[in-house]
Amino acid sequence: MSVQVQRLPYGVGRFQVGFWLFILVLLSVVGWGIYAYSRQLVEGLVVTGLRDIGTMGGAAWGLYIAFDVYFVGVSFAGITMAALIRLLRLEELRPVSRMAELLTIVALVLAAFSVLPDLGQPVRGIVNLLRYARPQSPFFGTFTLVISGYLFASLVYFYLDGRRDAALLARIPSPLQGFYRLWAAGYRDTPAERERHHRAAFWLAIAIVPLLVTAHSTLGFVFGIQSGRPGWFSTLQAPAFVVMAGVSGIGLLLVIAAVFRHVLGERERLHEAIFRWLGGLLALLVLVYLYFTVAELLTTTYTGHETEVRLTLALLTGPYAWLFWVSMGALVLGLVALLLPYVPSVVPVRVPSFRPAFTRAAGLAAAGAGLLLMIHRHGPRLAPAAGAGPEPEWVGWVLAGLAVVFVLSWFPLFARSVVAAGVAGGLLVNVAAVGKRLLIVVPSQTHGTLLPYGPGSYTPTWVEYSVVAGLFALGTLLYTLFVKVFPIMEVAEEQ
Amino acid sequence: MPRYAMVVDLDRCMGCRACMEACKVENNTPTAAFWMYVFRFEEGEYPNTYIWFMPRPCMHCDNPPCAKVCPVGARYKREDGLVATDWDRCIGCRYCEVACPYGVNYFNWKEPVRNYYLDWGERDVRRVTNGQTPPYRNPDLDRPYGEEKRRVAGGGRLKGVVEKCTFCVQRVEEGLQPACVANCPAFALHFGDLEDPQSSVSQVLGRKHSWRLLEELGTEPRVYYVGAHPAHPESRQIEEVKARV
Amino acid sequence: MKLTRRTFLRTSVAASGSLLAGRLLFGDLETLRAAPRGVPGAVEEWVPTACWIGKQDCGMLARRIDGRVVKLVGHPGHPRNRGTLCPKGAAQIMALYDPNRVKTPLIRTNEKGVPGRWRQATWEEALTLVAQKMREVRAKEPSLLVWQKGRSKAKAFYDEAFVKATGATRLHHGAFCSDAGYRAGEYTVGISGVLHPDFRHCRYLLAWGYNLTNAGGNQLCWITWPQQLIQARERGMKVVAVDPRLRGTAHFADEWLPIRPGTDLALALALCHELIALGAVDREYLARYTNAPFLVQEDGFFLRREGKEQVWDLRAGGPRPHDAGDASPALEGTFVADGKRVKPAFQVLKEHLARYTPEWASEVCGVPTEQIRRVARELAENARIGSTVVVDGVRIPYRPVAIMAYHVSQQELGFQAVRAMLLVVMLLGAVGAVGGQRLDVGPWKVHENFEKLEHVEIKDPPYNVWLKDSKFFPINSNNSSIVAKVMQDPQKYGVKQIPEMVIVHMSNPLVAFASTPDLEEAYRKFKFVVVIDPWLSRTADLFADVVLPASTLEKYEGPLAATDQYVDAVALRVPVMEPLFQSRGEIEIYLDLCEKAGVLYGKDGYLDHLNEALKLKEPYRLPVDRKPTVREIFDRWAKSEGIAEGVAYFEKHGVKIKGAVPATKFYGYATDPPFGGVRHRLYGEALLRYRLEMRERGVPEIYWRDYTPLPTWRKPTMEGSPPEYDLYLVSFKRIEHKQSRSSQVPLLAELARQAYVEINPRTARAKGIRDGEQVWVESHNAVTGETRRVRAVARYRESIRPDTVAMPHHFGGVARHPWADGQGPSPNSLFFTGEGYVANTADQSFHVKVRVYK
Amino acid sequence: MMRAAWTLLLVVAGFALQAVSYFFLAAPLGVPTGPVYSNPRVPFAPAVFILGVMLVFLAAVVYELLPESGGRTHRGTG
Repeated sequence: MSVQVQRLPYGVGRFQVGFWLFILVLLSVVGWGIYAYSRQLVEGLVVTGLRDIGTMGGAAWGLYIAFDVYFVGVSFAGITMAALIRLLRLEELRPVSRMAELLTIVALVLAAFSVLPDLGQPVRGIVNLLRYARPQSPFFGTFTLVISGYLFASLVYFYLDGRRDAALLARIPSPLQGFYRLWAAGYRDTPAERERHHRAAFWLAIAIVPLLVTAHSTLGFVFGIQSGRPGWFSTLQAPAFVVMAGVSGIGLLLVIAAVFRHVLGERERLHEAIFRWLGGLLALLVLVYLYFTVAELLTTTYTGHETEVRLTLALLTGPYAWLFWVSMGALVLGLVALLLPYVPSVVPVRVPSFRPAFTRAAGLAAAGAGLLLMIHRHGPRLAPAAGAGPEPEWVGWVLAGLAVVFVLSWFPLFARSVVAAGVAGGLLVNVAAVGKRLLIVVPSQTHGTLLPYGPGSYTPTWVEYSVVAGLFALGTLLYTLFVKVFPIMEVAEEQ
Repeated sequence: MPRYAMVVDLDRCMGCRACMEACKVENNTPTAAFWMYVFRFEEGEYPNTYIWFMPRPCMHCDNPPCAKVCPVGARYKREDGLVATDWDRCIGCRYCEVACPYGVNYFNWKEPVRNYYLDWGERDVRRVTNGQTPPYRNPDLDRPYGEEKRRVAGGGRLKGVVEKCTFCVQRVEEGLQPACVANCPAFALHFGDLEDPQSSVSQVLGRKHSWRLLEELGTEPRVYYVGAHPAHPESRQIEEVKARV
Repeated sequence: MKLTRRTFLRTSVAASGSLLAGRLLFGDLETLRAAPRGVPGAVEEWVPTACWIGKQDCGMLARRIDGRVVKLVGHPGHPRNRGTLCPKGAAQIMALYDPNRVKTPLIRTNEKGVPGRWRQATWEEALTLVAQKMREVRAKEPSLLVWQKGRSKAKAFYDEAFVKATGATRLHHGAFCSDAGYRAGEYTVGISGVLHPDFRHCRYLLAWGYNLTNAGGNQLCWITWPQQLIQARERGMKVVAVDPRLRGTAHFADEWLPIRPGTDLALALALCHELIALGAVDREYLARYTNAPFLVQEDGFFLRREGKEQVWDLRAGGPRPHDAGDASPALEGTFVADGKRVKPAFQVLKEHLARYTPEWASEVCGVPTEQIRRVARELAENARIGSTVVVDGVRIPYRPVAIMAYHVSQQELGFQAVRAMLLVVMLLGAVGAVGGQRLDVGPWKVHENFEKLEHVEIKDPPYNVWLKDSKFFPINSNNSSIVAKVMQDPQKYGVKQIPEMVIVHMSNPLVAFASTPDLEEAYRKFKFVVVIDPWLSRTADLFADVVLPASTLEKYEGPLAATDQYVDAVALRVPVMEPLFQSRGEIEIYLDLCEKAGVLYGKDGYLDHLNEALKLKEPYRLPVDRKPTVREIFDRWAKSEGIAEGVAYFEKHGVKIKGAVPATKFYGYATDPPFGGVRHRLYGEALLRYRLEMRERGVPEIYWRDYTPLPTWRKPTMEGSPPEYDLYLVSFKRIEHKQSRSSQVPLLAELARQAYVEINPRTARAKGIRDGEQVWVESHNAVTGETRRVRAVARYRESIRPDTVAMPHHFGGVARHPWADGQGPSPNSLFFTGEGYVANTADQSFHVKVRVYK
Repeated sequence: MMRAAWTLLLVVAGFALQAVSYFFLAAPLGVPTGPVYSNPRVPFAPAVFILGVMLVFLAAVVYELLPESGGRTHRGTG
């Protein structure tokens, strides 16, 4: 135990300038989010783009609920991966186990926090749920199982799983020694203890898997059992929620793993096999999700029920088409990116272009401009507004096309590097995940009214964007800070 | 226990929207909240067109999706059939609103006292209104109702809670008709006890063929329509009210 | 321990925090036990009064808690509304408290023609200023003072006493309403009104431009007619809508005749043609109660002997005076009398109608021939000519067919169009019959205009400002837009002096009357403008020198007619609370104003005229040397009317029901003598006389061409606009608003916020206009070539003729109100006035050719 | 053995609490036909349910942390 060991592993306890700058940026974003939320507390939800369904032609649920669903979805991956690693004894994946667990906990905290701003009476929300919550309401499950039970289970798992490392770290003198000792709670890494931990963790993992399916299904049921909302009322809702949860969570896990591989320089421990394995699983889930999407679209359009068709048209060709196709495009592109490393090297993966650098720069600019334009064109007016001029919709589509070219231009790299492919795939499927969450929550309200109120519209306001950005920053902050106080990977045997 | 229901005679409805205004004044609902809304529909093509009107209060369903999904029991069904909203308990999650297929729920997006159309805080106005907002504030709405003694009457009570048509619980408990029914200039609205064969609702239902809105969803509405037909995809809404907060 | 401010704050925050948490967590289940929170000891009162916003003054009850009105509901005992209110009435509570009302008298401090800057003044100062101006103007010539009303809710106090006491020139809104129809009714059958049915018995109704679900109809406002119509429908009455735009009658119409705007005359003539062809003619009625048997000479005038019109007695085989009781007059044939060829007027009519076939009308009106024939056939069948029925023990002819027509009369050919409609029901003998045609509410009462309009003496210039008895408009409905034309060019119309001062009483001419640019020019010419209004109207904002704040429901006003046509009743507006702000009731304003202007007391003073106008009997006549309170005047009036409790009766009950109108007073046939002893004018001989006289005086043809003894079709002037002006513009009313005076009431503005143009999707698509898009509407004056345009939102409607567009006329009226901002234009700024756009009776036309483009 | 017993007890108690709370303490299930369906039969029944869920998972902590009944001290001197 020499100098090397004196330092805590994986950058724990080392705070450079860059780190503080990063924290500062995150804190300011969180602060901005809190400011935005304070505006909402003072003024009421009128500062959001949400409005009543019906005569107001609005959506009662929007960005907050969409991101709540997204965060809950992300949380899926972590604990599932940890459980799978445990149950299937996937030893080579052990290094990402804790990353995944932490992702679950952070995502669940964010999920809880993103429901709060959606409530008109947040204080009552906490108290009255404890006092009065009714089992009959699908929210009961979300509230008890997802937010409380699931979070608690993850914390327990995380705590137990970290005891060994805590015990190891407690031996090294550092300001955090006391904290590690507390965590370790007497753990000494004896074979008996190890055995006991394995047994406990095994049963815990087994208990968590059904809870997790139930919890995500419950969230699906929040939407799926509403017979009065075309687009929601579907048996597929719950399974699709589970699958999409996996897609977004594993995607994010891939990105996080790649970040640590780069930042911590742990190319050895976070080896390519991990990315190949996760990438493969992600590709599989994406395929299943695409299958669900096709099945659902077929069912709704085939039966031809007027309201379902109206809603589907709004998705495919109407005001939400840009979001729908961007999401689907991201999903498919992500899938292709993930599969590229498997293409035999004899097949040249090359997209004809003038010069990659130029194409990429142009593509990046186009993608950004395209997205802004789409939001600008479609955002404020999801329904036709009075006195609208001619719409340069094709401009938006051309820009979206350029964005595709941008992604395509990276394909040769993806074919070479499974990590790059994993990052690209992970990011793309998360873009798709956010898009799909919005598409589940919003259109059924604005375009799915069964009485002929006419199409409604919903455009998030700066308050909603700010609160969501603040939540993301908060999550990143929690994650980053934790990484600085506890090793994000299991401490290797030799250490 | 009476079994209250409303019957809307579409053969009589003139689409004047007086019921909407009577409701707004009686229940002090804030800007852009229409507990009662009247659709005006146009169907067909020139010159074979048809125009008709359909009032839409809360349906006070016997199988109310809103009450089922309410996480805290703020939305509940009373023994007499009224679906009530306890604004003292509502947490403002708007689940009732997304669950309701009829679009009858209205959330208080703003502090209600700042959402009554005009600035009533002016000195000259306060002198006559004793600072009441809105100036026509109905004192009956402050009382608790029902054997359960819950505060369910009126609108614009609190920021961040959901409100909707109460069938004018404050009037019904006094033996009066809901404000929209009492005011209908065309006598197109009926309200009463289905258990009582002499009530106007029973009489009208006995005389004319009736239907209910979105009956196929199994919500079992307590609002019956006689005359005309349910709106269908060809029913284009005209002169719609595009009020937003 | 020293308690610093900081620690104090901290502890108190913590304490209240834990208190709050404690209450939330461990407080009682508030939902199970909520404390009653009513207002114990509050004084609750119900004040009966009358609605203020519309024309029929529906009965209202105001619920008052501790002196504060919290709700207005319909008066259950009022015959006109039976406990209900229209949206305007229900929403009026908000208008009452509106903090944007004019609160104090205002005196202008900047130049006119631009939005005003105002100085708040006391009543004393404002009234003194107005009175002084009145004195100055009256010293020159009393008629140079104009009293312009919109709607007058207490005719005796305003139209009669004030106008007479001051000698002012009275202008009203009739020429923008339906006065052409009133003149046609008065001239033709002697009843002041346009057309409505005896709903209790009617079985077939031609709803001719009847905006049933949105607007009033003849004489009354909205609630009464719909209630009677619904009862009639449930009894089985059939309704045929005649309208370029179906919206109004739609839901209650069995059939729709989508008529081209401005061609109502042609359709009515074709219906007459068909009825005669079908033999559906009530010969007995025509022979006994109309001038149909009068012998007409070849020059168009009646054959007279010793000044008496002659009929051809079939029994005697020669002409006899029309009032010879035993004559058996011929309706058809050609005879020779006194060496002249003569024909009964009916024969002339028959020949006149020969060319107006359904095929011809189909071309003109754009309605299928077959539909016209069918309607005529159904009219004939349903009229049951010859049948009688016993009502109230009296046997009365039963003709259950009628026409409902009102504002449709305001078109270039309006006077003759309504006369032609009357001819339809006259041929069927339905006028004054059970289930048949009525024109006024309450008893059948012959109006003085029946004689007056027959004996107009056309005078030489100079004329007064509205051209009374002029060579331009012998029959004259007093059109404020014509006044505007005259004020711009008095020489042209032979007017010497134009008025200098105007008192605008509850009116907003700039927006509510047609041809806004003309009205603006006219108001520029007034030296002094006083506006009495609860809100700052556009007229006031641009041109008033003084604005006097009127109260709305917080005043005594009346007496108000309360009949629903069957029940006779009278009502009073009773203040529901103390006047808000510094507003005052108009009667009070006039009393003070007259006092200051020196026209209140003594003979010919305001009080003296009031005694006459209110028909006060001794001992209730007002002393003319003392200013009474308004309440006292009404107390005297009520007692004079035989109501012992005086005004207290109305303060308690609101309305006095006098009882049902008996059949013998209600049905023209059943009065004694029938129809008030007059012969209805099938043939308008005087109209011919005016025509010839006007020609002789060198008046251009455009003024005299519609003075024809029988309604005669010609193309409306607007058809002369170039073909690119391919659409007709009509304006219409929505139920949410009353004229231009309610668009600022937030509850109503919320329902109907903005001006728009209804356009048929086929037309719109051909022009590349999408639903909800902003478009220009540009009108063209076929006489002067002038064009005007406004911008509004296009709205698709299938139930409007593809060659017609329509705009609601409620918007753009009130200045500086948060809810009146950005409401868009009134179509009145697109209509023209003057030659080609007014009827021969000076009535305003609300038709113009327009083009619509992006 | 004590440890296993405690663990089992916690799991059983947790599930029992959940079941009892869900079916007997919270608001009744079924088509809401009266105010009864809007109120929990016992206040804070949902909190009891959550407690039940937590107890189940707490069992794992107990299982791992509770000393063996043999009485070996687990808090060593380091």
